[in-house]
Amino acid sequence: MDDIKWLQGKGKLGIKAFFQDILNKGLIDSVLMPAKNKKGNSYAWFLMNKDGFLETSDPIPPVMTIQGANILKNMTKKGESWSKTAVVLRPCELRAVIELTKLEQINLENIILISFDCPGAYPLTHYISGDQTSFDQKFDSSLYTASFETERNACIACNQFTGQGADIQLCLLGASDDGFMISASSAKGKELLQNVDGAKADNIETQIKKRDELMGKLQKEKDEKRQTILDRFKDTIYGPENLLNVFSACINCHNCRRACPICFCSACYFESKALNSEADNQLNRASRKQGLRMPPDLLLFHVGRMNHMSISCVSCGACEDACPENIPISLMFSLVGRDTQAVFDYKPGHSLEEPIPFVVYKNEEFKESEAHYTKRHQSACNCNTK
Amino acid sequence: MSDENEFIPNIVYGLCAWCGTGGSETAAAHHLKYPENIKPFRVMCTGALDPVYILRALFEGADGFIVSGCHPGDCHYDTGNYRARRRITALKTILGTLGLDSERVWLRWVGHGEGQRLVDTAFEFNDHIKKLGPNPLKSRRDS
Amino acid sequence: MEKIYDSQMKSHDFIKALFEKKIVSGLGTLTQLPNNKGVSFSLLSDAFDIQKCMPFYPIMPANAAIAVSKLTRETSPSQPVAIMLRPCELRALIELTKLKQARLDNLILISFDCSGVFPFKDSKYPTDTMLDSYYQSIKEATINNNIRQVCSGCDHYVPVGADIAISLIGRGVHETLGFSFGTEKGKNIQEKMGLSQASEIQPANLEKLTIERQQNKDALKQNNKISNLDALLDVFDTCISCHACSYVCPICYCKNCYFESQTFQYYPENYSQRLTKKNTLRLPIDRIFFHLGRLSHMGSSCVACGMCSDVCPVDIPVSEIFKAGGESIQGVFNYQPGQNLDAPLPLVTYQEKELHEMED
Amino acid sequence: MNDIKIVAFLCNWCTYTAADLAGTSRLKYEPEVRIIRLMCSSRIDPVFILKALMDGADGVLIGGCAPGDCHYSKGNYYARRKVAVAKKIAESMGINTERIRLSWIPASEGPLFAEVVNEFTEKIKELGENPTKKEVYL
Repeated sequence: MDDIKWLQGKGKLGIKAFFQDILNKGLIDSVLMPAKNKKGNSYAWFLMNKDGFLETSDPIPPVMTIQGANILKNMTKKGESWSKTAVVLRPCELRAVIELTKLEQINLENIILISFDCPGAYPLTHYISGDQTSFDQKFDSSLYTASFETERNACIACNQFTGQGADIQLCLLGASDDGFMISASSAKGKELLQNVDGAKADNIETQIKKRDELMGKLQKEKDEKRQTILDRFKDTIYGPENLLNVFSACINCHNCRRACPICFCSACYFESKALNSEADNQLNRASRKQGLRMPPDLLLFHVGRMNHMSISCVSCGACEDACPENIPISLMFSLVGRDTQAVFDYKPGHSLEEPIPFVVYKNEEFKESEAHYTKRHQSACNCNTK
Repeated sequence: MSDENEFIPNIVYGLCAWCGTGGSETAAAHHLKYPENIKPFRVMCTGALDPVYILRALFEGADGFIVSGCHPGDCHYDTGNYRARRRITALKTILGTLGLDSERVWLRWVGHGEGQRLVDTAFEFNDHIKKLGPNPLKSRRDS
Repeated sequence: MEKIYDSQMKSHDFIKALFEKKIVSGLGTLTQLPNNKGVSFSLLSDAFDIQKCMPFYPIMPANAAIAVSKLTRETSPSQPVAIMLRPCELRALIELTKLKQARLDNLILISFDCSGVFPFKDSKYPTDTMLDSYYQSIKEATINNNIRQVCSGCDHYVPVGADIAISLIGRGVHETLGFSFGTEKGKNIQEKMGLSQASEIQPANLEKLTIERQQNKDALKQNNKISNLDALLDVFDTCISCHACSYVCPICYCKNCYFESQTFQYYPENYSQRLTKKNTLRLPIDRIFFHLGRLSHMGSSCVACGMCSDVCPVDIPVSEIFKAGGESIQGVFNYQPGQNLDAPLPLVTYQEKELHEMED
Repeated sequence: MNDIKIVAFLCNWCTYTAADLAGTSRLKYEPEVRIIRLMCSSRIDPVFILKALMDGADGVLIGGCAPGDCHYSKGNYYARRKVAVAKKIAESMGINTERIRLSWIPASEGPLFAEVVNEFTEKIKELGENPTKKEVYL
């Protein structure tokens, strides 16, 4: 098989060596991946060419600072990348990239998407305020075993943890410290992989089998876990009372939308003049409701945003990381997303070919959303009175 | 006649400019009446009716919201009503998931000539909302 | 120094009187949310349960000036509306009015001397012990341990320019309130409330508190001093460019922020040129520049309300830095934000003979 | 040290014309300066200055008409205030304020323009390269 190779190397060093190798060989011009920041207490995104490859770079960081799709969007929104760039993304970031490509915010020309089996990530605030060395150790030691434990809601409830859909996948699950598999699934990826010297390990068949087995088991476990978590969460937010209780801590800072990769509008409806109104209008609202929370339209923002983007929500959890109030907003959107996506049988970030549900239609569908007209209404005949 | 404490719902009726509004014109020409607590408004096409408008109405005082536009295949802009159907499907799903009463939103196609159907729809929805009772969200000061 | 009158009213009586004597038809203040845990700034009508008003609660969920700007940006209310706000919120409101983002007609501004607020990230729902010790420190005119850093170093904690100022420090929030009526509007209300003949009370001695706060302020300034590029990079090292600081900032009112505009969305060739020059390029590009640029846009009006630090998801001391930066800009023009509605904003005015040290 | 770059924001009516005059008079001045023409020096925004410095410019020169001579009568007074803001921010954010210079150069003063540019270039050369140019953690 040409599209699967065995790369030798120890842990993250081995993965880094792979990137250095393809840079040095000129297979790519630059690579976009996270590296430690200056103080070393967090991570940041870096675009590096072969002379600028950072020692501290880390393709699989234990924390997601900025959603990678947002970075790639900045880079390619106005046109295709000038240099051949490999981008290393978590699976959720990859899904967001695919959604944004469909939404015409990212140009994938000249971009090679690389993803990996993701163990999860720490919540951003925990990581920054905690002891990074021990966090890093704990994280790195669980790269191959999927035994990583985190408190990050989006990662706990994640069931799409492989880099499926990327041009190149680093198959870490079930690998060992002396090497890992790397597979290509697209023409771009295969072309690149051809020129990589990977040992054709004799045991590759067994490795694939080992990974598949592990994956199958894990997938089932995680699917179930996601269902239980979301169902349990649904019980805590169901109905107006509970819902408003969850959002009582919200300060209307809209940071969830800023961190969200899918919310790409530069002028958001919920921040626009459309929601301004005259003072007396707001006073009327206040007297109708015996009080009006200011700034108003808090629930409208959240539920409205669900309408605009939950269909493409990739459950990356960037919203929750950015929330100063730690509202479980990522679970909320995952829950709503699960249902809306199921209705349209749509898997966000799964494939570039699958159209976004709101841009296609069929003549006969969703009859259940229509209220069926059966008979003339009795009052409609003698309607001279009210 | 009516009881003082009777609940008179506040209903918004979104009509597309071509069929929905046409239907209400036909109803008027036939001297048909619909309940006066139903407030119609016109959009150019049901496809232009972002579900956020519906949410805004529901959070700020409406007890129910109906949308009427051209029958499938009749849209003046070809596909606007299909889009509306998908959007409202998503909206109803979201409301259902959050426990916010998706039954307060109705979608029913009404053709230009179907004045009677429009009036029937209005009455039917009015009764339906009366049964459901007042929308709890409209009086929440923290929404 | 305005005279302080003893009103014989506690805070809820006062709010009730405002409505009952038809002085106002609406009130904006902090209120308890229906879940009885959180508070929010709310606009109230007379039908509201006044027991739920908590004007002096030590949490600032949003700078009230933003709420007032939202309320009055299009038109001013046709009936009088009272707004109870903290001194920093009042200053922000006055700045916003000068920036034509709020109208003060028909608004009655009620403020009070402020003992600071808790950082809401850690103490969103403060415990009773915390609250008790906070109220105690108001009574004793001391600085509470739990309040935000930027609050403990705030020396503008006595309101200036409010129609009605309530004096709390040294008296306590559960006692009867002392009012001073600074403006024409305020004096009218004094009459309507029947307080023209009320007895005067001695103002509390705030000298010691002010000195303590100034010391804190100097210490804060010293601790957050940025002396060179390395220090600058260190401070903003964890910044994730979420721009939350600008969204909650009362002074940053622009709907479409310049730093989020097309100007700073670069063409791919720009990235490739930068990469050729530097070999390593941290993204997003304008992360630190955003903070410098934002400071240049709003620094002259920065009221140091501390919201930016409160919302920062990676705990950068934004407001401590901006407070110092803002004050240095304000110092050049001898401008005090939010103190005087008639003083023009520094960048829309000039003097012919000034700032010669800037020329070469 | 050949790599120095100075960004100059010059007002159309005075300093830009002076630069023109310096050219037509065949005066030589240091070639490190890159000129951006503004209709009036008050068009300068502190943001421009800071952006240039953060993106690796070694110095920023702002040139306009002398006080009282502004084509728009008072633009340069505003410019002075804006430059003051930029300098103060640079100061509080740990950027060397000497990299920012505001000079009034009237239209007829070609030699003065050359002199200012030479002097400023000299100064910047003394200060050395702007550290932001090579800083990867920016």
